[in-house]
Amino acid sequence: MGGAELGQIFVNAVLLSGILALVALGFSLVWGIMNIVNLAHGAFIVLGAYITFFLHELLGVDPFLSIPVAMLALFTLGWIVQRGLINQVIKAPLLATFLLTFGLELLIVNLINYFFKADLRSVTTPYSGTGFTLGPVRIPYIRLGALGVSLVLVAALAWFLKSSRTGRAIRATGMDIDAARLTGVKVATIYAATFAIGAGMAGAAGSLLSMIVPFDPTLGGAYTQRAFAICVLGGLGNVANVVIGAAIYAFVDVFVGARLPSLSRAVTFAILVLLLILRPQGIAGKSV
Amino acid sequence: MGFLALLALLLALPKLVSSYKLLTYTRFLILALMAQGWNFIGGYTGYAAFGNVAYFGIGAYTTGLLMIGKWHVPFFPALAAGALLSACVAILLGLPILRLKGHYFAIATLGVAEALAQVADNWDSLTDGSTGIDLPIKSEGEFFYYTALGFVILGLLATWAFARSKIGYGCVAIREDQDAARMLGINTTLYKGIAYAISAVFAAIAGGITAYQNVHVTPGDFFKIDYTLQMIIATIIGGVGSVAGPVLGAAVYQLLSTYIWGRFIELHPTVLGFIIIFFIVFLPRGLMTVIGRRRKSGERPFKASDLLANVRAHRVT
Amino acid sequence: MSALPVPPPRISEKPILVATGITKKFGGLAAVDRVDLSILSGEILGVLGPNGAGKTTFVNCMTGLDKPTAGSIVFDGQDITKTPSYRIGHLGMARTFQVVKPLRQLTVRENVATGAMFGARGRERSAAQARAYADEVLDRVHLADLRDRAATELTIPDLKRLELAKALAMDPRLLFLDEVMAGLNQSEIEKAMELILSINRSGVTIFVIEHVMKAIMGISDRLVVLHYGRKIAEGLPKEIVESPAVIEAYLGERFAQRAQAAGVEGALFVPSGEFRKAPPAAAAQALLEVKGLSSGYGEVQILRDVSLEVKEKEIVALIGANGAGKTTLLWTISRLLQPMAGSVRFAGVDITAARPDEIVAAGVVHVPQGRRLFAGLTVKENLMQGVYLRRDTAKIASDLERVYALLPRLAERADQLAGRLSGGEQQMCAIGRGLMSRPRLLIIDELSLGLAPLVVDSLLALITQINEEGTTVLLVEQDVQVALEHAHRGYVLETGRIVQTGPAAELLDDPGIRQAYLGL
Amino acid sequence: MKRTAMVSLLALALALGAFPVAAEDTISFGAAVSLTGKTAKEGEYTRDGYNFAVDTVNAQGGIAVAGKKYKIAVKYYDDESKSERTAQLIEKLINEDKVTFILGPYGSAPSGTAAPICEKYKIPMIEANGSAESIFSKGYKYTFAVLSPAKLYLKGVIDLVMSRDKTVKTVAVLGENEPFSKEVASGAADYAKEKGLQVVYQELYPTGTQDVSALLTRIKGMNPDVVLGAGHLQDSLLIVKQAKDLGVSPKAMGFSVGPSSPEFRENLKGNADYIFGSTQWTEALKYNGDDPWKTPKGYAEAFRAKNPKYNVIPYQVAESSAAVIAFCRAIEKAGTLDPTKVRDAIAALDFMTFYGQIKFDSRGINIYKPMAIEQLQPDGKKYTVFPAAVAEKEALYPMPAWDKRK
Repeated sequence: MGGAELGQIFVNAVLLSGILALVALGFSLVWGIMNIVNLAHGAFIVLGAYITFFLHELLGVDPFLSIPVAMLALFTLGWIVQRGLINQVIKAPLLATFLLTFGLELLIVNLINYFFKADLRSVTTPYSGTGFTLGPVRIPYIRLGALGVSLVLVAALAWFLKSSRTGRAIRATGMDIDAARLTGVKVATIYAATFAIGAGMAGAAGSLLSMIVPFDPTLGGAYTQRAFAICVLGGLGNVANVVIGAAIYAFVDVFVGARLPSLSRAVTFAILVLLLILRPQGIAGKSV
Repeated sequence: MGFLALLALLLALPKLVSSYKLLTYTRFLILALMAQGWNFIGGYTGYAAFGNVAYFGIGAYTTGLLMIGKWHVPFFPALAAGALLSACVAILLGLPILRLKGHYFAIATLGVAEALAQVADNWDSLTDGSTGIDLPIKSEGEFFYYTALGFVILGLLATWAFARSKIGYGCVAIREDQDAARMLGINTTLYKGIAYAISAVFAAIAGGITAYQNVHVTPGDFFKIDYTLQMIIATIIGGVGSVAGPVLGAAVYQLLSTYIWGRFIELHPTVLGFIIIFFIVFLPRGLMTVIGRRRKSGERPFKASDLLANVRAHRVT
Repeated sequence: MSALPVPPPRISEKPILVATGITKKFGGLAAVDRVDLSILSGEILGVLGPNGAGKTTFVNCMTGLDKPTAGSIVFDGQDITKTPSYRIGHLGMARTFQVVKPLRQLTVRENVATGAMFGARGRERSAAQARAYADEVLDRVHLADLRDRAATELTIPDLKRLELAKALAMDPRLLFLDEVMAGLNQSEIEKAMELILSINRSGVTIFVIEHVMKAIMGISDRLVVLHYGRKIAEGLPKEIVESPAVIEAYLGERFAQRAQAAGVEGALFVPSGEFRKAPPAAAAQALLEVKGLSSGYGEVQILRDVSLEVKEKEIVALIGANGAGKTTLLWTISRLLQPMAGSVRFAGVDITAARPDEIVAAGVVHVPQGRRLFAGLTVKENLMQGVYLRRDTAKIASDLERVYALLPRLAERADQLAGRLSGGEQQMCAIGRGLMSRPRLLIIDELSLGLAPLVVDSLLALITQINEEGTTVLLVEQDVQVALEHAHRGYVLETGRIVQTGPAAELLDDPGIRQAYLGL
Repeated sequence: MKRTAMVSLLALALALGAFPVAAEDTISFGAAVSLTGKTAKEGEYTRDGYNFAVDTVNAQGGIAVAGKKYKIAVKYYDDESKSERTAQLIEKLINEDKVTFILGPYGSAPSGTAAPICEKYKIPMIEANGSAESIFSKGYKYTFAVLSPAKLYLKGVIDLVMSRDKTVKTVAVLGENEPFSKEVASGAADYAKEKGLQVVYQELYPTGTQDVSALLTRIKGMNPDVVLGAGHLQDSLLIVKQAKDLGVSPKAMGFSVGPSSPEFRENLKGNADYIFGSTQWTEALKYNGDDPWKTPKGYAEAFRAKNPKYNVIPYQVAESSAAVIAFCRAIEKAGTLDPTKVRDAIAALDFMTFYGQIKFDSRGINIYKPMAIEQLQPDGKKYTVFPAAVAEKEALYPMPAWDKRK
């Protein structure tokens, strides 16, 4: 690999890390706080992508401006889904919530398919694909913008969890649900808020992905898997871990992809499994 | 009596139905076989294995590759070889990954299955990669039906014996409390490994039969996560950790999916999603809790209100 | 090692187990610290020590569940320091767990049969024979009637018996019993003592950890005392009770002081007038009224028809053995548990149907057992979580200052993670978190648990101060003496019922209570 | 109670559904195409192509077999774009619906699954949408494909570029790891080498890849003259998008699948310009066949008249119609509905159609019909630019660099 190529690959990995961090952010929050592996996370991402697509296609809204709309819509949906459904089984064993969210994913994806068809869509703006060159390395504006949006949202969530009253209650509930109740936390509400924030972040990730990859209703599954892997790599517990996990995943994916594209997924998963065995608490996580 | 009648009906079935219907029944039996296998590790031992399709694929490829190529091994020895290889792989992989718990075990098994699928996809010299291999053609549908039926009956007997055996008790103890199990003198590593290997054998047999029946075997079709999910869903519908639950669940799943498939062509995944949600929310321990209750002394029969009680038990306020 | 003067013939001089220099560290903290211990073949060795002394960790090390950081264990001439835990059972050791670990979805008989299958003689038995043997064992522990029940449906005392039955079914030569009597009532304790003695007389060496003093004094051939992970005394029961070091460690500093003043014999009976409190004026309003409360977990009922009253500005002590239902009562008041029957009124308002957050909003603040801090939050964040429901943001800053003033250690550690605090600091933080909620009624569950006497004293002073400033307190304490000395009135809870109530001073002088809780 | 429940469940299962037998004087065909899922769109093209040909033949009185006229009917099932479903559905069509002949599914993977089933029951299948030669390498006697094989897909792009530019030296090929695309990729690479070009990059990526920037970055470093992509629509879109992102600007870019579909421009807008796409058929081609429509143009007009929603006719429609026409011709030639005899008649076919020559080699694959190349041009239209003899317009070459465009 030449230096220029290495530089470009490095930049690609950095740009990918940002998006993947956002993809995994909500997933990690829901898993860490509620101990739910939300397999419907990918479906939420897809919904975000469709919202951005239709706002752009029908109303001409700039895709970046549609991000708040997608977040709000998914936040609302997340709240409803949590209160109406997830909350009913939240104390059931692992397998139950796993399969419940799988059923939900099946349902949402199929409904999207039914209403919007399996056609591939992409959001193409006049600035799509444009960018600037830094030495031999090319940086596309959209990808850079996506990185920026991801970082802003990651930082915003970190701030929210750290410094707001609700954020603190979310963290407290994740650590000790009964003790949280004893400080007056309405756990059902906090769980709904947590899940809704997770869904909202998925919506934002979907908006960004719609500008970057052509998508159809089945886009999400691959990203749920990635989010899962990122959480394992980084460990649960805080926002920084998600960023670390996403960066590791992105660098492995991009570098393996450059050398062994046909085996990239196998290698990534092999590394993941190996890591699980050697460091079950994640690379960044601390053992408790 | 009911059981003998059912057995007679099952044995006579190929004479009673069209050969396509028979294919549907064979598929039900194959799903039952996979679910029976999953029940050992997921049901009795309590480890949420999400990668059992890997053994389905290994079974299919081993059976297939031995039957074609230079060896031309007959079907049953090839099937046995597939089952054996699967068991070995399960033990080798199981040693490290069975140390993981909960979600982490689930993702590790999922990861192993994905990685194996990719290996099959790229090992051109052995598997012919994504192109796939074609087995010898055998057109007698009864053969596959009876083979699958035989294995399912064997599976029922094996499950029944397992549940009453020391290994069964050991596995259940591991499911309930791993520390307690160790203190009771149970070699947890060994027993988890055994349960995992048994589940791999069942999946491999199912894979081998399916391969011979479908003829064309590709990584895309035989390493699909859908199979893993189907076996789990079937087990849950029937009743996790019960002898007949997986078979019952597979029957219901196959029946529902055939029915839904015919009635809601475009929306059948939605309906399937609803069914999964229904079972998880209202009947998390499966149909066996509805129909199997009276068999245990001291238990009251199932009431409709228990459906709501199941919800209340797991809700958070 | 202090040997028995004239050992009964069932006890041999040869130890069945020799532990040398056992140390177990968690993080930097040594839960067990260089303990040497021999268990003689045939004896019943009792182990004493306050909560957190490292007793359970020691048993975990002996049975392979925890690997000791240092030290060696020899069982019957064989080094088992590195033996995997499942092999321990095959060698002839078995244990019960303090926090019971039944195989929940199995029946009682299946639970016991599992032990019979994998224990020392498991190999000789087929699965069917093991089931048959399980029935024999169940007869022995008086659980035969319940053999077909699922373990989930048992009550706590039955679960303790099941724990014992599982261990017995393993045909052990050495049996570790970890608080099998906690939560049993008097007659049940007596039956349990008989049972343990009969097991021992059938040739099983027994290592028993027990809080019920009367029981452990009654059955042990020898006693060992652990404190902060160290072995501080070993000897005959009589010697141990008289040892000032033991009294100090186990019963608290004040006892030790008094013991020195009054001579060992009388120490435990000295009335300590200086700590007595007069009940507040009888006319005071009832702040909390509990009437006919029943409650429990799932199908298991723990509390039966409990009535209790806390008046404005009072400190009320709720005492009772482990497992008597004290925590269950508090959880039901805070609505972490749903009552099955009865009512709870607070400040004249019926709060039986309220949600936990509404209870907190009304001014009932519960400092739970084990502190239950948010380990990943800083001390300050923990305190601030206490103001979660408050809307008077202007006063929060001054309240935080007040808590820091009351508990200066918290101010020093404000930015540390709560999980890194010492036990005493954690309790301070938990109380501080409670105070930040501006309670009218502060409920504290096990204030002194696992804390050094000095720390307990300062916390008690704090409670008294808070109370004098106007906060009503409901105090649950394992240390009966401590609780009754600082309370105005007391309630005694036994197997889910209130069995006695009155002014704290009267209860303190009641010989029945002394006997039940101090075992003397 | 448990047993009773199981018995009743099975009895219920037994009672499920019985299908009507086809009416007299009708030849029943069966097809399992993807109407939902990943390839729903292509499956729809396939079905519409079959239906259009069937309606046309029926409108002209049907097929004459030994002096008797038969109408044709097609029974469809949806394989949900899952190839293992295809196997079950072909079994169902043959055993339960008792169809006489099979029309192929959409795609190489399901065609590969269907072939052994047809072989098992000795029912001839003519498929129009599975061009991987691996389907035909197993020695099956009952499967035929009217379309050109996968390895020829990108040959035209190489020929076209070399005819316009003698300085072309290097080619990069990237493909999806699935049977069809794998053959397209290796076929293209082999042909390029044969022509004296240097293949500087040749890699496969897994199906469902969401990011090819790693591959494109490597390609960029090698700066090839031509970039060829062998995948499906989604991959082609992704490659173009990310090529622009990364500034990969070869002189020509060509894809096996994608550019011929209207969604290609809908998704990429102006970025689709100058891209070459291979196609089995376009209406600009100049064949003169022995079938109801004679020429591509005639076919296109007739088809649009019946299916006004189609603006541009995808080649999948035409090749599917051609499969039906081939069947009709073979049945008439055989003079019987006996599957084995019809099979022999299919093997012996050699005739010209609006779709091109239909003739099968010994494996059952149509190697006699050439592929055509289309190009999307900046006027927003798509033109057939190769072979030169049938070109509508001259190809625009070279492709301007991304940042040199307006």
